[in-house]
Amino acid sequence: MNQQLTAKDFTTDQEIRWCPGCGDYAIVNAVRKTLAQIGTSPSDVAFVSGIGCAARFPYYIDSYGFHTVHGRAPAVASGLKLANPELDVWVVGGDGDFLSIGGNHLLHALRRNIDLNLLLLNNAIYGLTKGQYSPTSPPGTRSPSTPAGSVDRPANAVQFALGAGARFIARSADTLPNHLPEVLTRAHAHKGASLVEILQNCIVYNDGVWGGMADKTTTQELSIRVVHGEPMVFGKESDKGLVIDFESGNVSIIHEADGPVAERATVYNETSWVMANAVARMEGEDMPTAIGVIYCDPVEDYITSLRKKIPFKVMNKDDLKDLLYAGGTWTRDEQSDPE
Amino acid sequence: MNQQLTAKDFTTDQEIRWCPGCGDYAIVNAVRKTLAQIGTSPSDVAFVSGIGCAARFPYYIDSYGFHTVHGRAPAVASGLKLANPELDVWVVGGDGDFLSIGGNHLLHALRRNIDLNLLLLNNAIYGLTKGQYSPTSPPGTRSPSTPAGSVDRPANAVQFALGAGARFIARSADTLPNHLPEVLTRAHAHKGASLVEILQNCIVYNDGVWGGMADKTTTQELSIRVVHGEPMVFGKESDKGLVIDFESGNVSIIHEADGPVAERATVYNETSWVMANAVARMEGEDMPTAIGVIYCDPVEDYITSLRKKIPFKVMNKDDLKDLLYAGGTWTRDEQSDPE
Amino acid sequence: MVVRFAGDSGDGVQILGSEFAKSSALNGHDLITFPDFPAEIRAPVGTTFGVSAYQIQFGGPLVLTHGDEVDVLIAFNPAALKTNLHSLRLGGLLIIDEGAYTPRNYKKAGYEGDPLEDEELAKYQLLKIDITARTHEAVDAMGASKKQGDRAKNFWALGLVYWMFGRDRQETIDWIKTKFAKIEEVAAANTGALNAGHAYGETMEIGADLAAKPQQAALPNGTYRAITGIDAMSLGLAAAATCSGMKLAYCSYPITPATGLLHGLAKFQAKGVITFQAEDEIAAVAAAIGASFGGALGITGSSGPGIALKAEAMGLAVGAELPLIVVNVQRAGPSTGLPTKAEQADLLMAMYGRHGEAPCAILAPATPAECFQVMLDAADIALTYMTPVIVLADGYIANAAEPWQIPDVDSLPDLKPKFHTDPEGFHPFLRDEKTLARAWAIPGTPGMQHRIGGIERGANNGHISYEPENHQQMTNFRAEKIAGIANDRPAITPDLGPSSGKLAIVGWGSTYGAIHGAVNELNKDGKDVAHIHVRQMSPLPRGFEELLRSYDHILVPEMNMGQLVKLIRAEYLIDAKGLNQVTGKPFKVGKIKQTALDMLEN
Amino acid sequence: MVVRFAGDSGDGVQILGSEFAKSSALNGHDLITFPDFPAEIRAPVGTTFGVSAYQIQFGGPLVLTHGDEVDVLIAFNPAALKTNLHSLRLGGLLIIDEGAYTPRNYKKAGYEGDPLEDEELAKYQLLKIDITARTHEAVDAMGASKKQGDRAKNFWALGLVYWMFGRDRQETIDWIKTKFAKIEEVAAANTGALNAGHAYGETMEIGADLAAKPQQAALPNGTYRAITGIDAMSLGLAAAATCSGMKLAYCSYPITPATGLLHGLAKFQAKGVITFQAEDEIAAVAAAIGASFGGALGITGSSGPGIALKAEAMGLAVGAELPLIVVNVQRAGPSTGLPTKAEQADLLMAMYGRHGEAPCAILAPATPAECFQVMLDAADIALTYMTPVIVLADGYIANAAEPWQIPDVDSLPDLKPKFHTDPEGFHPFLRDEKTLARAWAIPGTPGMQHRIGGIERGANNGHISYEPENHQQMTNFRAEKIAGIANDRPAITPDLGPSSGKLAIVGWGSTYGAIHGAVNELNKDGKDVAHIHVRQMSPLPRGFEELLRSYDHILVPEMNMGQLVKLIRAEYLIDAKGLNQVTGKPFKVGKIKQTALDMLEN
Ligand SMILES: Cc1ncc(C[n+]2csc(CCOP(=O)(O)OP(=O)(O)O)c2C)c(N)n1
Ligand SMILES: Cc1ncc(C[n+]2csc(CCOP(=O)(O)OP(=O)(O)O)c2C)c(N)n1
Ligand code: SF4
Ligand code: SF4
Ligand SMILES: [Mg+2]
Ligand SMILES: [Mg+2]
Repeated sequence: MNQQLTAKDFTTDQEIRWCPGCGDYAIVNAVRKTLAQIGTSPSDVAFVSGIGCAARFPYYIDSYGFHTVHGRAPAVASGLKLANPELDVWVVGGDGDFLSIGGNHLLHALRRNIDLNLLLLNNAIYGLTKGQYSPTSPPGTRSPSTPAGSVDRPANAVQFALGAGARFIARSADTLPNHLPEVLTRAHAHKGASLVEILQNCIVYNDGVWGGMADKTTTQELSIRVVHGEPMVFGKESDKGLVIDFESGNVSIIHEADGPVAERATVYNETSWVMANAVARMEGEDMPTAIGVIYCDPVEDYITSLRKKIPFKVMNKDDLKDLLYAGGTWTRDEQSDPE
Repeated sequence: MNQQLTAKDFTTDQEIRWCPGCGDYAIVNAVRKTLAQIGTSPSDVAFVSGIGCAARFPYYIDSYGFHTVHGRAPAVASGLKLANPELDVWVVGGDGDFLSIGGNHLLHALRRNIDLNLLLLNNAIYGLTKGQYSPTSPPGTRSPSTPAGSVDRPANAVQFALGAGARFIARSADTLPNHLPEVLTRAHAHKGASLVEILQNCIVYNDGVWGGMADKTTTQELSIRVVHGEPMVFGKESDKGLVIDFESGNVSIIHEADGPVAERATVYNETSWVMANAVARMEGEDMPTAIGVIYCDPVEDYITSLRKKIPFKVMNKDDLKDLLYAGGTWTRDEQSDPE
Repeated sequence: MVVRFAGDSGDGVQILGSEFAKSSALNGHDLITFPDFPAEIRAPVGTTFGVSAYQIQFGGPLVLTHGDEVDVLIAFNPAALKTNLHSLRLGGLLIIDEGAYTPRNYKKAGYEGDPLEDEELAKYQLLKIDITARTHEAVDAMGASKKQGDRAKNFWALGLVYWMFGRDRQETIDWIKTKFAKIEEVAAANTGALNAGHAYGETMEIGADLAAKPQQAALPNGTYRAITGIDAMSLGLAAAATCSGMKLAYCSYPITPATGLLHGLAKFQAKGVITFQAEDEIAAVAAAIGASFGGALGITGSSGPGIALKAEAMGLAVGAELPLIVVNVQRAGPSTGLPTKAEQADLLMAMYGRHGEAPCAILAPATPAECFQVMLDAADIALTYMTPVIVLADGYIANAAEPWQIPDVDSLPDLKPKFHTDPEGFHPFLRDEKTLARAWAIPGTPGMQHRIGGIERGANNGHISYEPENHQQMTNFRAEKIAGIANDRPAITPDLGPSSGKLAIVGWGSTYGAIHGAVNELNKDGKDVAHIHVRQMSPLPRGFEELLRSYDHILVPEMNMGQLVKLIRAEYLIDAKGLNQVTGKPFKVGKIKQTALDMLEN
Repeated sequence: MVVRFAGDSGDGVQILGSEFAKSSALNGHDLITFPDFPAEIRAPVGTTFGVSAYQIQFGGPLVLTHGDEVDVLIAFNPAALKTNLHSLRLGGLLIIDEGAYTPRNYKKAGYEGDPLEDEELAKYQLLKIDITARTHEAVDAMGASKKQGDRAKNFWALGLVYWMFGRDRQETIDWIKTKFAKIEEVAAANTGALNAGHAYGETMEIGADLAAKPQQAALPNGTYRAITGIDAMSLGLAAAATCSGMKLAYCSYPITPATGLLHGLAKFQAKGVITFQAEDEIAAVAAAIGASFGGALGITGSSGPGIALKAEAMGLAVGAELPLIVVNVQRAGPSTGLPTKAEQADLLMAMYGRHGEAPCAILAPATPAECFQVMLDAADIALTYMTPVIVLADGYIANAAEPWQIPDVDSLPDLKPKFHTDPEGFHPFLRDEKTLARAWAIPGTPGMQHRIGGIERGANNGHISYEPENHQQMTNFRAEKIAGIANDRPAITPDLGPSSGKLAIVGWGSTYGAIHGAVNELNKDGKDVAHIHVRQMSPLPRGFEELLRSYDHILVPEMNMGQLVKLIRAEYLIDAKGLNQVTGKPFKVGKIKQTALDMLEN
């Protein structure tokens, strides 16, 4: 397409059925905006999703859409991409969809490095089924299935993806209307499987789970934008920084008061699994949440590797004949009936 | 049990049906030996497995055994342990069983930290179904399903387990009759989910996949036993060492020729995820394979946490009465039939 | 008497309904309630897809369904009117909250013009009250915020209907006090609204002209509670734990409408129930099987899509011959289908949805209250025969409520399993001669180590066996074991009507009420019709063929395209006819009655 | 003439068998072969569970099964004797390798004493040859190692049977040359052994007394190859790709006995087939569905346990109305069951093993060669009706081989799908009036963006719809669409025998040969019996009821506990009787014949 697309070009006539105030609204807007900027024609884009509130996504994006079954979207999308590699394939799911029932498919899609853009809308709860705890819920989460509080140790999506061998991992949030499209654009540009964890607020069942992330002022205190080649500085006044102790992998906060943070903070390197792991694992009251492209270290994607070994062609009659006549054949050419 | 048990006490009368020369024989022997040393009565031990050559394990251990369905053993074992927490539960599976079809169950068993001993017999191939490549097969593996060589990037069991949040991860091999029981004993002692990856040779479909590991002399050159608190030294003559560059996470080899390796090699710390990841990720021609307890950093196991919140009791009639009468009740006590 | 409340999801319709139901029960009525949730969690306010409704039929001597037609409809907004008006009988009473019928709102609901001006409404008794305004009048002075005032209008409406049906407000006032103990002004506002609604009704003499005053229930004396099917299942399972003296392990993954069972049992954790929210349905059934292997009673539950995922592992339980209960709260399919709507289309999947010959027992409760006993039966069968038992409920039974006489705990059956502890001659496929159940020795028992699994086992030693004849024998055992259950359980008899005659209407599951109601009416009209309700779907009950043969015609109404009817035809070669409906909605009594009349005429 | 080779897994029995089969075909015989693998990969040498066997029936005019009874049995070791002797007919020729009958070996096989001393063997013509020694004599001089010499004994035995049946050795010698091109001494040893075995037979005049010399095949002129069912399926799918001009995406997870399809199609990758080894069966079917969504022909295949796992996603394909082929190579169940043995017990799972009303088309090939055409038919139906098609093969059909006349590529049908490209009035649930197929527009087509999924869709606009009547309508469409397939496809006729009469034996799948053989014999004996073979299991074929009604009795032999018989009874209320066997082994002609005779007598 030549003319400039707008978010409207990616908007369907379907009424949105999320709860008023749900973080998914902002995400769908950010995605539409990103798609318009990327400029692929809507007819060359496909959205595949599982089941859940997040998985309603395809209805709201004017593209080819497939709302499949719970947990299987990465597998469906893998088949779609294999069959139709020119498509721009996006996969959307919730934390239950991607990490609970669908954990294995996500693992293998990441490991295989099929060129998919995987958006994990993490609200740390099962929204659609009315609020049970999910694999990303913090320990102690009280929910209808854990009335006394959960005891499971949660899965960390970034850490999981690193363990799965993912080559592109990013994180953003529903509350970051400018940051999110940036990250999505990077994910799209990455050839291979790209996982974007989007922290999302479920206003009905898990309101405020991401704490101050929702609030503009606190966001800057409570999150840090990691940027390749730049020191890890955060805070409204850019007065805090992070230093990674590489030997332990622990991260600590430094303050401007103790000297210029921009000089002392660790310079982020998005190709480093050590840094990626370190910022993914940061925990504790004051520690900020890392957002941005946390890891990006491209290797050849599955289909490219495959096609180098086996160039794709459509089977024709001669090919078929070759196959039919392979192996031993014999010809029967009796003039009359055998005895 | 008071009297000293022997491997024989854990041996069944079932004829072993693995191929002659299969690495699984040595593993079953090591497990029997370990069990005898641990000394739990065979009747308090349970082995749960999925399907595959490796998963035949329960038939050869005299304990309670359950040969379930492909990939589901960690889930079956989780239920078993929840219902019967006093049992010593071991779960055995192949790389297909644990990491392909069963990847999600393994992820969640590790994350939840249920006290299971999980033995992953990794031969980097599907043995039982006659030799297709598996998620741990090296790229380029030629197999009946990948005649041109595989293009998938393999899963690394240790790295995966770290990403899943496992708190005990070890590695050994079928060819290490002394090392393996040591590691198994440690795994058993760890309260919580313990994953032991056992490199295993499939003599029929993937002979030699672990290279020189099979050979006594080369083993010492090609593997390194990581030991908590000790420098990473290896080689028959202990003439090589490993140094971790913490910033990049890369590992390099140092040689005695350049100075005493024991002093220069990095001292291994099994509680460090950085080191665990670093030695799990080492790659390259000369790099040894790390064996031993690669990561051990205990946290409270699932059942202990659960029982702290909700002490277990058996439901009695009074409990039941409470439940039946909860909520609004009313009593009907008419003398005669209503109109 | 059938009353239906309908409003926006945020209007508190479900609370209103359930409080009214409680009061109806306390007033001595029999009743059935049915909440009708929207598919969305919280759709935008005022849209048709955000409408939540609650219907109740109360009266006596017996109430069988939540009612085909509504006598009184309270529609809080235009969207509620739009989606619910069709349920109101001609001449029925329609109460609307005038304050909500603004142009903005009726456009949101998809009306072109003001629906209250529509001639259509002339068919009903229309009562327009500005409930919102009346509520604010009553509560604003009490210090409630605007929002709290808005929210109290359900209690205002409750007060009104309490007046209309002569109910006492005290129970509800007490309930409000406890429920909102922490937010005093809300408690005050709600109570105030309740009283105001009641006073309004009294002043305006609303409902004085309501046709027939509902009758009292013909229920036996005893202590009752209102119970939904899903709660009755939870309690039935809790009872099974007590009666068997076993640990109960409920392993599940959330899915509508089965989730309530997980929620219900999770609440019982402190009493000794183990609940486990697994990573998916396969893990859930696998964990339940593991729990059973470990000597607990393993249970899993889900709805259609999740049950489909469990098929492979259920085969393992069949092969390993372990007790297991699998609850399927059916919903409309195929695939995601209509998740909040009811259907009975998983019967044949329950029968045949596993590879190989893998027979299971299958039970189906007919009413919400019956779910309690069915769960005890399921546990009994699972433990007596060492077999998976599938329980087929559906979204209607799960959510509908009716009064339930609380059973005497001491009279509940003894379900204690006989664990084997004697190693002498033991192997795990030793069979009980009568039940054909295999011997169960649980891990931890000294000296009884053994191995089971999904590969075929030698009938004589329990070891893996690839012997052709052994496979035939074990297959026969598994089939005969399930078939034999019928012998030990009661023969089937009609639920209503003659035990032979012109027509039997045969149902299963949640069609109970509609069929019973229809047969009741037909009998009253002197028609020779019986109602036979199957609760034991596999094996089919003892005496079923003979009973069916004693009628000239068999009609099988099902909320599917004909599944039980297929089993009857295949099993007995009886030319049973299906009456089938898959609209996600329960049958209406009238439809069944009419079909029966048509059949009787031919 | 039926010959069976049996030996240790390491004895090269499968090579021996397939070379002999090739030579039989080249000699103008019709034939069916059946390899009988052990369940273990490589069990310890000499054990009964490590025995591998290969059976072939060859002759003419038509060969229908691999033979009920064996005429010539070659047992390479005591374990092979132990597990295979029962198959030899009384008076049959038993050839044993004397060298292998050591006490150590016969004890390993579970014999107490030397089995060759057993009086039992008097019932057969016993021929003891020290094949091992004879082979070494022949090849040791050729520079082969001990091991290579040991391994050549299968070729020695092949030489012997070549002599016995007057076969030419040249093809095999050529084959050896190519096969072992890289290891010359092995090629030499094998050829040497082959010649030596032949010479031995000639010298000793072995087989001169073999009863009847086998007849020639009555096959039409043409070019043939021997083909197993699994290879015919692969080729059929390859042909479907060519005929449809579509990409073919075969997504699967290994499982015995379906794996061959993945292996077979993986070999065709360079010709344009996409194969994808997924992480599990659910991912496999999901990827196939994704491929179909993308405009390819998505195919998945597995065996019982794996098919059970696919149930949920297959429901999605039903709901989304996408083309999909699901191949189930059935094996004995339940659960892991007997993985290497055949059974037909997944028919009802194929019919009903999905939640909700989720009808699919189901086809079942009757013979190995037929698999080619059935795959083309499956693709045709999937594309024409936008529906999943299940193909039910089994372990017997998959592994058995028979001659197959290679079709003329130009005469294959045109399967090109009509993709929608015109946005005018388009929505994805627009239906073709005749077939009821929905409109298929594939991603990448300009202007045709739309969304599909598993939630019920509005019949008129393709959007999500929770409307009760719409659900009924869509359910009806899905049912009628599948039912309608029967109209467009041929009516069923008997495969053999009269089109009305006393008895029809009705089968499906791999029982074909045994039933055909039995009916053939019965007809020859003047019995009024027909063979009807169903290849279209869903919808049942046009004219089936009328055809069935034209016989007094219906007998349905199945390798299950009675599944097709249930469908027939339920559908037509015809009192069809089952003949059921679940031993993991195919029926014997004799058993079917005898049952038919018994039925005819009553
Ligand atoms: C097989 C299957 N199991 C369960 C469900 C029920 N279900 C639907 S969405 C969902 C989880 C929703 O959580 P998440 O994926 O985090 O999405 P969210 O609603 O929070 O956006 C579940 C359990 C289903 N539809 N299918
Ligand atoms: C549901 C299901 N899918 C597939 C199979 C077939 N199958 C059995 S074992 C196996 C994989 C074996 O590989 P691995 O787990 O690595 O064990 P190994 O045999 O190598 O020890 C497969 C695919 C099965 N039994 N069940
Ligand atoms: S339930 Fe939560 S996640 Fe779902 S739509 Fe509502 S606010 Fe959003
Ligand atoms: S196939 Fe491989 S893994 Fe399996 S028993 Fe044989 S050698 Fe061992
Ligand atoms: Mg969520
Ligand atoms: Mg393996």
